[in-house]
Amino acid sequence: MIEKIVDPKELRHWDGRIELYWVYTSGAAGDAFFKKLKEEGKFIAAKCKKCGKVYFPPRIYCEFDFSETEFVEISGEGKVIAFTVAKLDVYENPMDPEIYAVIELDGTDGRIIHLLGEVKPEDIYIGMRVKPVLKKKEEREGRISDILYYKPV
Amino acid sequence: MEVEKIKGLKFHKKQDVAIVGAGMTTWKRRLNETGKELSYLAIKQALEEAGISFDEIEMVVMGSAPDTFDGLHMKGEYLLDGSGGSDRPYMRVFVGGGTGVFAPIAGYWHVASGLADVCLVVCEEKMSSSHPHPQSAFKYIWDPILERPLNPNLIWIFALEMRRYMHVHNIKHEDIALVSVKNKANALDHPCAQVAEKITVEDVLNSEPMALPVRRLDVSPPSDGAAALIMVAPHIARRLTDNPVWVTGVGWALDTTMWMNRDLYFPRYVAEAAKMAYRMAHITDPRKEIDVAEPYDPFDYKELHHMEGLGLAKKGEAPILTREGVTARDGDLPVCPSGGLLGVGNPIAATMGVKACEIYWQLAYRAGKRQVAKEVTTGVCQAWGDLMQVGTVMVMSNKR
Amino acid sequence: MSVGKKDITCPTSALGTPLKDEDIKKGRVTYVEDHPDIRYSWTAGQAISRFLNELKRGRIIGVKCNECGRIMVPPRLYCELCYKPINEWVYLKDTGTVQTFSISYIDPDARPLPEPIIVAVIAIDGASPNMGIMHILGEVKPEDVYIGMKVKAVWKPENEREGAITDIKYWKPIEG
Amino acid sequence: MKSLKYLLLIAKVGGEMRVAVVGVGYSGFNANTPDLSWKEIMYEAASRAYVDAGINPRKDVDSFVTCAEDIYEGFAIFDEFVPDQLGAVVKPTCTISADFLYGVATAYMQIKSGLADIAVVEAHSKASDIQTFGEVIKFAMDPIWLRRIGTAHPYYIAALEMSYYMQKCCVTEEQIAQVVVKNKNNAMLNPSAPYGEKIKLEDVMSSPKLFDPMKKLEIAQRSDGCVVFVLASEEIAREITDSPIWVKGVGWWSETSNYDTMSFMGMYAHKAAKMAYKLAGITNPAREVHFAEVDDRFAFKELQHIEALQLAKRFETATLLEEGYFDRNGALPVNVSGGNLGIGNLLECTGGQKALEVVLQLRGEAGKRQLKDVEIGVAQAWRYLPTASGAVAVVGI
Repeated sequence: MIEKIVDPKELRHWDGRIELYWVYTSGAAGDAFFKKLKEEGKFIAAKCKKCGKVYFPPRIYCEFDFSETEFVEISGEGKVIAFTVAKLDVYENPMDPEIYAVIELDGTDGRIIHLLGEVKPEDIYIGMRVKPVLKKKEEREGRISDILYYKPV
Repeated sequence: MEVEKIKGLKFHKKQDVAIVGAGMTTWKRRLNETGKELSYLAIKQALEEAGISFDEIEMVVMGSAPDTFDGLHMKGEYLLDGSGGSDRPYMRVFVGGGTGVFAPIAGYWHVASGLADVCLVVCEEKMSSSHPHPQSAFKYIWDPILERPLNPNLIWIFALEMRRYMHVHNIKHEDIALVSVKNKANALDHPCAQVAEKITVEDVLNSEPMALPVRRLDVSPPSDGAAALIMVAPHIARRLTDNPVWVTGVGWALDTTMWMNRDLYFPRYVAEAAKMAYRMAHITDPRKEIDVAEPYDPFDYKELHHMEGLGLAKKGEAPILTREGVTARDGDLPVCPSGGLLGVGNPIAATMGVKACEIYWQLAYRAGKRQVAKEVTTGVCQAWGDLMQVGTVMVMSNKR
Repeated sequence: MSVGKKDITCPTSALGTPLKDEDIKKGRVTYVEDHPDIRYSWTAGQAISRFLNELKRGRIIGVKCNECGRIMVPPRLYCELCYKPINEWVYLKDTGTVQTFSISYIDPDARPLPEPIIVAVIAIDGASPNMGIMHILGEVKPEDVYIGMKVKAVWKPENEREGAITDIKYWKPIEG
Repeated sequence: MKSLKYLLLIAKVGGEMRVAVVGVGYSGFNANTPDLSWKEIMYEAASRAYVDAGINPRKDVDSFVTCAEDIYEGFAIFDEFVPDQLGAVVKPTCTISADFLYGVATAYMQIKSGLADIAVVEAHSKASDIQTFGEVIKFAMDPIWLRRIGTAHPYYIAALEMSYYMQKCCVTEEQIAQVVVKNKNNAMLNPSAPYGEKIKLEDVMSSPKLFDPMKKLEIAQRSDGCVVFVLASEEIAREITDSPIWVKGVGWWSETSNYDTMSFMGMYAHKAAKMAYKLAGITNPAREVHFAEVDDRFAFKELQHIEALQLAKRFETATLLEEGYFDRNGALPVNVSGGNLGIGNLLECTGGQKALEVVLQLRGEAGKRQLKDVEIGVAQAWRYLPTASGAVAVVGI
């Protein structure tokens, strides 16, 4: 074997990054949802025409039987089924706490993961009823950030 | 070494593998559907053609090329539900551009090993997500220390290979351009085609230079799209159809990372992969025994290069076959009757739709307007990928 | 169910909704744009660290496999054909032969370049046949480049070198 | 309907040519590897595996399988950079975008379908090359529905799952902390476990709650390493080794990619294990399996996975853990190697470390942490955040 480098100063690293950016279209189901959210501030879910399961986030197919779905309107309200208080940012530095929750939406078999707001961490409980807080209509862009957070009902 | 002596690869498979259905979406520069939705549309069509219900699918193989296109790390996991992988064994295979034929090869071993009787193979690519340009994503296929600092474009490596190929065999650009003319015209009959058109050799030679000798019309476009195939065991095939198409041979090989350390004029990785597939399919003279071929054609010279690798033409003679019309749809050895990547589009892994799927449609006599003139029994499809490295080859036949 | 010969032609239909660039720009469809911050610091490892350090000193170094006798560049810890560890470092010349080349009119993002650049695979003198690296050619007109042309490295001044492949500015033809 | 067909299918496969592990090699595991590139650690591990198996990769191996994800490595097509260091130049070589155990499953299928007599599986982690791990994981999240909600580290997804799991299975924070205590102490006996620690329950309980209820010490830190296996068909294995270790069963399963249809209960591991047990002919895993190596990249995942592998009943797992049932000297040792909490998060090589430990234990080569009289072990790995997919291998003498 060739003699290895033993001096740590001779060992090299090469820094680099992925400089690309991406534009993701919301797709057939996403486009229908976000346009409705943007224009009317309303939520839709997708119901499987065969098994009747109601999906949220909506999609154009039922993932378990591959039949088509139809859109149904829902209130957007729901209840918390799991939550966490996060204190670490994406670069692993401390940050102001953010509360994330898994919210089961009424009238669907689906869930949404979003932030909770206008509530203290110690007041949150499993089963708490919450509703979405949307941006003002003129500020909405047709993406998930149009929902600012969920707050207790 | 004694290990070598005791080995005798006998291709002792558990069961034969048949293809009974295929489907694909349209291929366009940009589609509204998400990758999941595209996969779903292609699968729906394949299920319909096969006449099989979705619950009968036992395992799923996904083929998709770089994560940097769709813009998702672990892209396979993201595409899972639209690809029919929910609540099933699901695996993504990935050998760069070669994935288009490698995914069905993976489907083959899922069925041939006896672990699955019905395996769905789906390939998807959504290149339009990547910005500033889909080609930008290819910057990250280069070695980060030795090549990326030179700011390379993907086309470079093709241009370098094309130049070497032309130099060694003394081939003119005019002869190579004929491939582009043929494939783009063939694609006029493909309902999913993105860049089908009637062009002339002069159009190719006068098109905008990208990285000479490569010009705009020598290249296939970036596309969004998906394709699906259904592979089954013999007892299922018998139930579904009188005319299944059998997979008779598969082969794949990966050449060294150091592409700049070898002579680029001949694709030895394709030759090795073909050797494996032909040995398995008992093919000794591919030029005579193969009726229709779909070699990978992201660039026009690549079709010729790969024909030579597949043994369909002697080294340096593929351009002659093209000039004589042998490779036309009504010729003696139709090559890329689908229109290939040059005509239909190039959604990297999803090119399965014009490679493996097309050979299936041709051998099942379901290619419609694209059906080749001669009678067909055996076909070969091939894809290439990575940095001039991967050859993946699959031989199919409508006789068992 | 039996599907007879020739009664289905596929694909039966072309599914999917094509979009134009302006559909995105004008917001006719909803979309998300994302700029992730994905960074790495790749370990160069034993062989490439030495290679980069030698470039900084203005030298190209390769390795020799004692089994098959090949002299290889870029260097590596193992011979990939013999699958044996490499035993010897070998200094190579900073001259070479153009194996193949291309004249590029576009940058990595497919945008037109103001001036075309010439890229080549250069087989390094002193290494085994075909052992090349990819680099840029300079001080030559595109129409004058040919396969087999002898070239020499043009190095950055010593104080500007940082131990990178770009310490060689480009390769220029050897006169005569 | 599907499961019935499955039973028939498995019955058909049983009693045939088996697949054996005939050689293993590894490099690492370390928190950082500044002296070797990813290629060089692969070379180190692979050359050891070939010596262990007594084969020449250039002549004897029919197929090479690498398990890697592009963005973990920093490339667009990692497959390119694989063949040289494995001895795989111009040989059938491929990449599976999944964990090492999926690679074992692939090699298993290739051998069973006659495409290969000897196949090599490789996976590695060069996690120390990644500068922004949080962004890498975020990059795997659905860009439209989830990725840019909030600014927290994506570990929060695991914390949500933990919150759900704790209430469904009535598990306490102490019980989960106990996993950390067990594994970090086990790791003290493993010379290649960089995160071993002599630690007490109080230390874990007092570590900061970064993702309430998940604590800092319950998250596995990253490490580097590489594992290579040489697999062979029964015929070959009997010729080249006296002590083949059999791959009795493999299974892999995906639940879904969507957070709304995920079980949050490790259903992927349950179904994958079911598949592997059927292939291995195991009907009562809690009795027949002697020890297990499960994915514990978050402490609660170990409990979830023990349950999913049917090594204990749902509401008993945590109590049994507290009673020492899964300790090194317990009735059914789990993660004697130190697990990911002791060795580190090895990305796609996680399953490699698990399978490696099982093979070393079965061969009696596990040094100070050697278990007595073990014949069947299970290795299990999850595909990490944000997925619900995983694989299982049942390995035995």
